[in-house]
Amino acid sequence: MSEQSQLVEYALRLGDDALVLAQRLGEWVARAPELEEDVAMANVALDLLGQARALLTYAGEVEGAGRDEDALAYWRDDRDFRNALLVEAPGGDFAVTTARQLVFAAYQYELYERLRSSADQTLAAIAGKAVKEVHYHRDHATQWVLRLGDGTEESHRRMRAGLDTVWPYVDELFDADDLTAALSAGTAPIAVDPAELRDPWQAYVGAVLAEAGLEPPDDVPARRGGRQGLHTEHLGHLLAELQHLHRSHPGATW
Amino acid sequence: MSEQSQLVEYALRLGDDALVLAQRLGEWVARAPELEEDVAMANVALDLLGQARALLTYAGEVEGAGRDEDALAYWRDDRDFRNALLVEAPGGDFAVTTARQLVFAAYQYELYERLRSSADQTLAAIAGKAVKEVHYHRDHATQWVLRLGDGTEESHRRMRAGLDTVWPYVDELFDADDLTAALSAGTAPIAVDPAELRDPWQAYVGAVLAEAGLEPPDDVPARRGGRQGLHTEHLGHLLAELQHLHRSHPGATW
Amino acid sequence: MAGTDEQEAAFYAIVDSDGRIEPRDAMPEAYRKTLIRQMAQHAHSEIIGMQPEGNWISRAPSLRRKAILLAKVQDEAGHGLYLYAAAETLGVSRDHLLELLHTHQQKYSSIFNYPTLTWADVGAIGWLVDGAAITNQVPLTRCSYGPYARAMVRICKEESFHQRQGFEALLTLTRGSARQKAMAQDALDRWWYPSLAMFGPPDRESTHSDQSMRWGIKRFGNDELRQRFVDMTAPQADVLGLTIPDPDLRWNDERGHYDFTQPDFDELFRVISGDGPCNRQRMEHRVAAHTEGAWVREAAAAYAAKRAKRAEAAA
Amino acid sequence: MAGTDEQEAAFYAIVDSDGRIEPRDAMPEAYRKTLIRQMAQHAHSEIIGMQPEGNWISRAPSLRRKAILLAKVQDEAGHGLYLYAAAETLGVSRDHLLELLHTHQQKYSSIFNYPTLTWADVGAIGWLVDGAAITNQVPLTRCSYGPYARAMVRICKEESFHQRQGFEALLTLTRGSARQKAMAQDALDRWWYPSLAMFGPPDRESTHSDQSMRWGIKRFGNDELRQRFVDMTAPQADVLGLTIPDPDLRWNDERGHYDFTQPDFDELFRVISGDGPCNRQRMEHRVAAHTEGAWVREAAAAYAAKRAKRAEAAA
Repeated sequence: MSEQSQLVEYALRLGDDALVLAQRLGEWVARAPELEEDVAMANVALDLLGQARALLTYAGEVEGAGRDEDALAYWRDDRDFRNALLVEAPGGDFAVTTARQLVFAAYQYELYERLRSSADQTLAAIAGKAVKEVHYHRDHATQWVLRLGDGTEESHRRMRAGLDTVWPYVDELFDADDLTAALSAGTAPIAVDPAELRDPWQAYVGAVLAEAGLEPPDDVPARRGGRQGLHTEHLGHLLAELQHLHRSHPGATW
Repeated sequence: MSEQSQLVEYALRLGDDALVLAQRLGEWVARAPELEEDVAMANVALDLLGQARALLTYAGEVEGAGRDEDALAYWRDDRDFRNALLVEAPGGDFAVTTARQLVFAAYQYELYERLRSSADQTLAAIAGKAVKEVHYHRDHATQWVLRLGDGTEESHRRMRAGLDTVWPYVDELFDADDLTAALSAGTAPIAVDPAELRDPWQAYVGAVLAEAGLEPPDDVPARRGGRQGLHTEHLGHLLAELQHLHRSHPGATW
Repeated sequence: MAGTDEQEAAFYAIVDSDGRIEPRDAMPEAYRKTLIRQMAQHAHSEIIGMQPEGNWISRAPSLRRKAILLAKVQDEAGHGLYLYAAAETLGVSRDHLLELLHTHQQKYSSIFNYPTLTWADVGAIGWLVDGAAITNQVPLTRCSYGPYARAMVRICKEESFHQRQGFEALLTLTRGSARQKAMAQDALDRWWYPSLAMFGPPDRESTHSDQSMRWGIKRFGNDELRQRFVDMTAPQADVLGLTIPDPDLRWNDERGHYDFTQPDFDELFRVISGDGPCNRQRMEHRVAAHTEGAWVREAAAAYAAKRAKRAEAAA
Repeated sequence: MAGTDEQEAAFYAIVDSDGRIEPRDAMPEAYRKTLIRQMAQHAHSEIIGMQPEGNWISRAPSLRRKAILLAKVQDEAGHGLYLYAAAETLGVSRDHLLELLHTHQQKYSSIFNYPTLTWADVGAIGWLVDGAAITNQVPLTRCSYGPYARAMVRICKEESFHQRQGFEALLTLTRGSARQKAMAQDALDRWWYPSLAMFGPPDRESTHSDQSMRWGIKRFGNDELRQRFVDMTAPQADVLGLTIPDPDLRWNDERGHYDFTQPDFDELFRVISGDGPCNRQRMEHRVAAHTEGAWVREAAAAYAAKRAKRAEAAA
């Protein structure tokens, strides 16, 4: 794989994570437990969508084949998406969504924090903007984990179930592979080695869970494959909604 | 509207009813309360799908513009579908589905029973085959209305709620309009006047509900518009699933 | 108003001089009640109004449009927050107002009982529904109750942004393919009369109007506002290249206004009274979201109470 | 067997002469238990197997394919019914067997723990998974337990129909567009080794095999069946114009069989023990359907009881 292709692939991984999670969070709008959360969910979704647009646009530019953000979002099939499995699962109840938000925002925070120093100026700039947004997402998720974990018996039970639901998808976030190895090698690395993020992620998430009176589930078999386009069955249904209208009008401007 | 266009439109109404309900019933497969019902739901869905295919094929032939069953099922948009609103609503719980099945099968039975005498040979033949299938659908729904209505307190309560959910869509089934008036006029009518079906439908459904210890909901504002392509918001989502893959490969053979 | 004549005189002095009544000012009880009902209905409309547009978030045809739509629906939630907060200055809680909504004791704008059937409906709502809302609401930026007037300033600013976005979305469609243009025309055909109906019944049938005018919480009659909306919108339809579904719509030089066909007020009353295409769906969706969220709100309350207790114990 | 020597001799006389044991015949307790476990696992596989293919019912790319798929998934439910009924002849209820499935005390075929990612997977399941199932099951049409053997006759007939349909669906893809052909190849790449693993571990590691052979409920070893499947399937892949993802696959003239790479049996054991891509999803789906249907089954039981009582009272 050329360095150019590697960079495209890397930008797609980051961009697809953001795009697919934005789509899932959008499902909460007008369905949240209180009005403040309708606002917050939409806000997080908007931030993620903004990140996705910047990253997909950049992937298309580097690729140089004339694909823009919409070509990449609307015309790739399930097997071409590069997001981690975590973001594609259905939102479940508010506890499942909260658990996912904590896991993902804490991961994204550590990632973007380091990606600001990328030798790739565009990725560095995208990360510089995103890290502030993600800091808020992480804080927002943290507050809810505390409230649900240390709220009522029911919320505690649901929050534990939420963690159980998302935990199989945690390991994949930190998987290094040939691509990340190649892009994060050298003195001026372009990418962040995902494995590096595990410890600081663990420290943050562990502290939040402890304060909330929760424990990370253990002995959970890890699910992976998203970076290779081996997704869960959920992604296809999500893409059917996402893409149907756009694909129904090939070449149209919106 | 030429008589030819009227016939196309009429076949689309009947065909879309069957197609959309088949799609909804398909959602129950591998989700039914017991294995016998997985079989039964699939069976009813298959019958309806068969009716839809015959009717859409015929609509395309009469139209003479080269559209086959798939062109009509996969390439028309929401506003071009002619099904009654009843069939497009989400299935709800098993009681909602059972209520809809009773209402719809009892309607379809009276309809096809009469359509067997249509001056249009093709419609008559389709109806002749379908009426036997629908007789079974009606019987199957009847058995479940009795079980749920006269089963447990919970099932009775749910069955009442199921009737409440579907009842607003009942009246539309029996709406006559210029199209049905034109096609059902004369000594050798092509179509059945939907208004004619109301009394026998009422007699059948009323008797079943009475035996089940249930009452038809009253004072429910009627919802209509499907025959004019004025659907509920549910249809668009159903079509996104139904059509996404087919539309993603224009011109492909499957 | 625990009602001395002196207080009443002070109230009217402020209102008559176009001043602002503030939460701690004395006010007639009927004024307070009317304001609460009006602000609550307005807040309810914002949150129910999230549903028809929210219906297209997952399917928006470009990422840019998806972002614009998400931001718009988010603004509506924000407007709901401002307005419930403004109502709370009159001593009524958001929870109580939601309870009144959920039990059909308070209403929301009847326009949101129509379905969004195609993507063009999102544009049409921005252009027509937000356009009508602004026409209704701009005068309220000068209404006599301070918190309401200030909320309306913010809301109107955002809504005129939405209205331009809706217009622009439709313009893109009408400059697009034949299918896109047909989609836009179809949306206008379906949303035109319901939008005209947003101004309420003709003045001659409108109840309470005189009193509200006297109190400075209504500045213009329904008919005048409806005319203003038509005068603003008809030329915009020309720019879009769309035809307003009213064969009698034409400029009247003498009146200096457009002549137009009134909406079907019987339909309006039917929809208000519960018999619109989506009344039931909207309320079921709303109540389900509220009910399914109950355990979350309870958890937040329990957590806050625990924290307060711990803070107290530590103090 | 409440175990006299005479009964045991009678049992083996039937089995050894390739006769059929029927429900009322005496049989060793271990035979009964093994059969129940095997039939139950087979039945569970049919009903869990509805999920991966069911995943594409709503999105099938033509109405004809939708009908074929619906009919196929319906057949699987039907197979589940036959097999639970066959197991019930041994004095165990379907409810009890489902309970054992839901509490992870009984298993289903590991193949259904892989996801169906594209439409071509539906074809690949028909061609490969049903093909492997038939290879496994045809010998069971002659197994020693009558009800099981008879159920297998019916099931194998339907499954070979499904296998041909799957092949035909893939053939249509490989004769279609480049995207369709790529989809078919991708499906073969993903389903090949999991299909080979359906025959279980190599004979040298297979437990209970000898006993099952002795009892006439297993006729051939895993390795022999796996070889038979490869020999049947490899030429079909050529007809399809697809490449089996095994660089070492080639005809061995000397052996009169294809040489091929064994599947990853470690992966098989991981998936069987719960660590496959969809184990959790399949079981959650299954348990949710069962739990959500409880009130329906209770209603049906209550209704039947009431009717029986009324009939009695009327008699």
